[in-house]
Amino acid sequence: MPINHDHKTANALEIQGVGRRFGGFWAVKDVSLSVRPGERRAVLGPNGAGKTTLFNVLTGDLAASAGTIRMDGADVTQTPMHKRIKGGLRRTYQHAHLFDGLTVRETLFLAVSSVAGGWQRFMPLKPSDGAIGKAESLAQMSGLCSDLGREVANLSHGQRRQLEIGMALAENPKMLLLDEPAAGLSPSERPRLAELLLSLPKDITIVLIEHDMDIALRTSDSVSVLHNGRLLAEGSPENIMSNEAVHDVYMGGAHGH
Amino acid sequence: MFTNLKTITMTSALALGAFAAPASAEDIKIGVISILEGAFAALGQDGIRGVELAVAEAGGEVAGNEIEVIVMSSDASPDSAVNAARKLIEQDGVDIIVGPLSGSEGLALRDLSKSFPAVTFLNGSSAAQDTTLRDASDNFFRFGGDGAQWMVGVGSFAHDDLGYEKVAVVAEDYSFPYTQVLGFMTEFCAAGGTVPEKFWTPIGAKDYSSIVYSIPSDVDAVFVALGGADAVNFLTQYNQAGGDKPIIGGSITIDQSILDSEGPFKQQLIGAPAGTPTVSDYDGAEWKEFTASYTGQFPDGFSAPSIFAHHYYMSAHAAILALEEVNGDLSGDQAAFRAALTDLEFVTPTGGTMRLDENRNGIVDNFVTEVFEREDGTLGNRVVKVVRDVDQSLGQDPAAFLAQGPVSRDNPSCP
Amino acid sequence: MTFFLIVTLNGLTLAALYFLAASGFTLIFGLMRTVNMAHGALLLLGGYVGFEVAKTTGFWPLGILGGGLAAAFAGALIQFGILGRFQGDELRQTLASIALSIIMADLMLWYWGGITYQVALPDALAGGFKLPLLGVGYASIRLVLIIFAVVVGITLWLVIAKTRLGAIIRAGVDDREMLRALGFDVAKIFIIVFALGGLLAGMAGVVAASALSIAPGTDLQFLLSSLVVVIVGGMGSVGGAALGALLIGLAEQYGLAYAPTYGVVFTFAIMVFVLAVRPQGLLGRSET
Amino acid sequence: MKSALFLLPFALVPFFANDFWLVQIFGRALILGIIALSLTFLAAYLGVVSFAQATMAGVAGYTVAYFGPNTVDVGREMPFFVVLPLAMIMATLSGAIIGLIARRSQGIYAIMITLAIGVAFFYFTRQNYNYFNGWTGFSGIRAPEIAGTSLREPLPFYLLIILVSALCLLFVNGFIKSPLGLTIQAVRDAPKRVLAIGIPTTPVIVSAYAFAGFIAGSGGILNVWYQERISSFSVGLGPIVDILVIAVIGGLKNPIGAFIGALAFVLLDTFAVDFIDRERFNTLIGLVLLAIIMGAPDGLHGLAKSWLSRFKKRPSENQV
Repeated sequence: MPINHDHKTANALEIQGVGRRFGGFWAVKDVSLSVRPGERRAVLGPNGAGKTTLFNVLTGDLAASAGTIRMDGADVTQTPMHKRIKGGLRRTYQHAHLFDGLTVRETLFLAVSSVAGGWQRFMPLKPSDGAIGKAESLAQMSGLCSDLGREVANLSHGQRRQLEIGMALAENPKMLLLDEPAAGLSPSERPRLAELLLSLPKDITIVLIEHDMDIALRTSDSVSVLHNGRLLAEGSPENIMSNEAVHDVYMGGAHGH
Repeated sequence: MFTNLKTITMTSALALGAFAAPASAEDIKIGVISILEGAFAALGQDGIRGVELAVAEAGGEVAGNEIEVIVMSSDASPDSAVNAARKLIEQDGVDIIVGPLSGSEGLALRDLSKSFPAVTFLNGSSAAQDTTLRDASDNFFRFGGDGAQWMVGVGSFAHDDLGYEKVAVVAEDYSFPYTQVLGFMTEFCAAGGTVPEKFWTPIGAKDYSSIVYSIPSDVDAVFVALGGADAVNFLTQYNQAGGDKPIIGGSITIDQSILDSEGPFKQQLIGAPAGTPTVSDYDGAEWKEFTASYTGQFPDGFSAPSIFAHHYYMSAHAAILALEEVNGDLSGDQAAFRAALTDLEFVTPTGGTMRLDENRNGIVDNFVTEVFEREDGTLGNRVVKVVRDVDQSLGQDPAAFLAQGPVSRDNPSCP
Repeated sequence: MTFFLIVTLNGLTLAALYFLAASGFTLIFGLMRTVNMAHGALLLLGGYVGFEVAKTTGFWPLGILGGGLAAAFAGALIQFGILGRFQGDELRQTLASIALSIIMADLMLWYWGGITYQVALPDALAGGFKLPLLGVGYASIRLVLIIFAVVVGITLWLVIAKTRLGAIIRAGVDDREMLRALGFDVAKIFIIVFALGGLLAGMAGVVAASALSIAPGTDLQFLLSSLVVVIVGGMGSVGGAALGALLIGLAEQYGLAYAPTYGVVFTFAIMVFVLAVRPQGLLGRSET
Repeated sequence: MKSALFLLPFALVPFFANDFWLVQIFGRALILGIIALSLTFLAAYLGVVSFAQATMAGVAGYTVAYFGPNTVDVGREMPFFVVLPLAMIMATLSGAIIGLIARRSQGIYAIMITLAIGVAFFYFTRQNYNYFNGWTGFSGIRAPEIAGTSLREPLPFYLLIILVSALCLLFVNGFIKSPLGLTIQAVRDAPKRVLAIGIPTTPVIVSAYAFAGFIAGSGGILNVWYQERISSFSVGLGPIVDILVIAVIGGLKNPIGAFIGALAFVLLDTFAVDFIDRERFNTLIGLVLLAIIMGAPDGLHGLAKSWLSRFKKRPSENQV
């Protein structure tokens, strides 16, 4: 399914009545959202609120049980994952799924060249095609310049997060879905991650799930709060901070951590 | 021992020292290939006894040259027989190979023998027809005959003496049973009998019950060419299903191990004819002597030599006789030895005269046997007919016999 | 028509045997994810021991029990002594069980020789009887075999559905980590289940030695048939083993009756078809 | 490059060995090593243990037998320069088809499924006479003469085996650094992530199996020339398990392991009968296998590596 690129009229992301059911249980129900191009949106909510399920539905990891998903104005509800990726969507995972057997350079190279597409990806590498160069500039962007030759299995936790983001940046994505990028990071690694997020090009739309309120509020323009699979509130970080309902269900839970 | 092996693996330099095969010039080395693993192990072991018996009878030497016997095991697959033979030839430096046991292995060694013209191959008990009939090899000798020769006498006995006109065939789906069926049908069809249906079953089939019910009800008897467990399974199930047709057996179908197993099917076998080149309790004088020699040499062997001991013995015995004739001279690519083998005539343990045809295949004696009940209630096989001088063309003109084409599922046919 | 019904009946008896052999295999696989390649060897061991016991005591049911217990003991020993050491490393377990099957087959060949064994049946079961309606003879032992398989199947179902051990097994099939988290002695449970799988295999061996016969090579035949039954029916599911055994048993008999040369290939055609359409097997859960 | 140097000692064998050691031991070991290499490749880089490698080799072997000179009445003869590429294509294709069937299976499931496919092929060759000549199979298969040199002669044949082994090792080592090779390893580590960067995994898995089929096919052609025959036995449970045993005792983590394992296996297979009461050597083989599985999880290659590193403690070993 071709995806239209009509930036002027369309929202980057427009979902309507989206739901996902597991057996009789709706993990996400009747969620509608719209995200402008270039917007930084944080999705908050306590554990089990359906945030990751929503992400999985957006990327195509899971099929939506109800509703429609539009990206750049095009309906992608039935589009398989790798085609959405070609259309400019990238994601990271909560539990870093990385290629432990490869080096950082190889990983970023794959991220770059895979999106280049077609049967070329099954052809031998041409040294001239610049993919390696692109991979190295991604490493620069994600702060992994000095670790290009290291095996991914040997990276620190924070570096794995950086690599995740680096991979997601390959081939100029339009939209990034970041699933808890700060999870498991030490306090000293967190500010560095926030810096990295802030330094990303402004034309990329970012949707971010985050538990770390500080990072979430510092890096986002607007916030949506999920609770029990439904959308509870939406607004600017300040509004959300002062929202009674959010305080009751979420902030209370968050302080328990 | 395992430590040794690891050392060889790890340091190839050490292994290089082991390359030169130790050989003493005076010895005559006989390599034996038999199946010493899996289901045939007990039978394969008896084949080895046959060779050891022949060597022992010769006092372990020929014209002052000591005979050294080197044994290799195969696993019934042609590949393993070829590997065993190559090891015996190239590493152990044997002059003569005796073996193998089964049909496909025999064809494989026949092919291999063409690549080693300096070694003489004497077949063990393998009985595929084409091993010597088609594409024969100059240095491959078979004294024991093939699976079709082993059925000679049965077809005419079934038709003329027992009065069977219509017989169904149940046999395993590979070359040896094909050959046996050919041996039976050649005579039976020529005598005017018909075989309306042949059931080829995969080897190792467990459950024959559906075949049992497929056997036409208007046949006079069932010819069964199955071996070992397959035969026991079929006969049991045939009996349990109420099958009441008389049975005619192939050479390995009604052997003593099946007669000794338990089950009501046994009653049905009484009177069943079969063809075989070896009858354990044959009462010919030469056979009794042979049996005494066997049991004396191998107290832990079978109570009488099996078909395998008999056939391996004949090959080794023939080799020793020919060696004696040439005083152990194996020079000139064994030319004199082979000429002696080709012209050899000797009395076999079954009392016949063994000699070879122009394809170096034995002209053998064959027995038609019949299952009978001994006085103690156990079953045995007794000889009803001896057919002497059976050649590979089964008494037909060799050219006409060849023209009938290679044996297969559909050849021969007389529905 | 009569012929078709007879062949169907034959298919059912063969299915009963396949189910007995495959149920232990699938049980072990379901809980431990161990592909026990020595399962066929356990079955053969049970058959041999059952033969000896039945011959010594002259009592056939005791033979079944003895064969089952011997294989159960051997199974427990295998899990306790060898496979249990690599719990979680399924590849090494599989490879170790291959080595074990080679050793066991060779030792059994040593002790029992290469000949064919049949367990003598009680007189009441030894022969055949006339089937009502169809008017042809049929082997009594084959009907007993079907009944035996149904009884074992129901017992197994009751054990899994109603007992504490069954509850543990069911929980473990879903999530093995949970068992550990709940404080069960997982190593002990695995040994028990391995013994149970061995018991089923051993009894199947004695039954196979009664209805058909056993000899070296029987171990591989039943290992392969169990493998196919379990792949078709769904790995780890006892109900799947029953369904798979039914399909394979019937297919094999129809094949043997109507197209003997390719009968075996039909069996595998079913398997490949199932794999292509429903890789987890008919009643299996998805792998992920 | 470095790993192909490992074959250097093999290249020296002709200076010392008689024909038996040259072809029966080292030649056969290298041939089995090539087939096992295809398994090691799948295990090390796709993370799947396959039982179907003898099957893929068998497909190539049967193609050579059917279209080459043989002494049975089946097949049609074609020139070897047509037959060889055809055999490689068939083997690669068979790998791809097996990969397609097993694409969704990993770990223990893949083991069962590939084993079942291998056994199905075995039964089919045993029953089919039109293409596989059933039980008996093909015999009298001869390696061709190229430029006046008969490949049936021990030395030229051995040199060819060495050459193919080295090429296969180089292929594998080159392939795993190619974009597709990297993707295969990525699928091993995190298949979902591969989807997330926009690569459908099925073609990757299928191409890994196809590549394994290509390697196994090279070994299969050499094997059929070595045996000068092929039959249902050559693709039966025995050879299937042998290939697995070779790969495992050699070590599944490094392509070289396949050749180490093959040499150990061939020595054991040939000489075990001389060491122990000849009737019990299957027990011996089983015990050796069990000991290696239990004592050396990374096989002989892993064992040798840890011994070596104990002797010379060089810190900078991770530069590969």
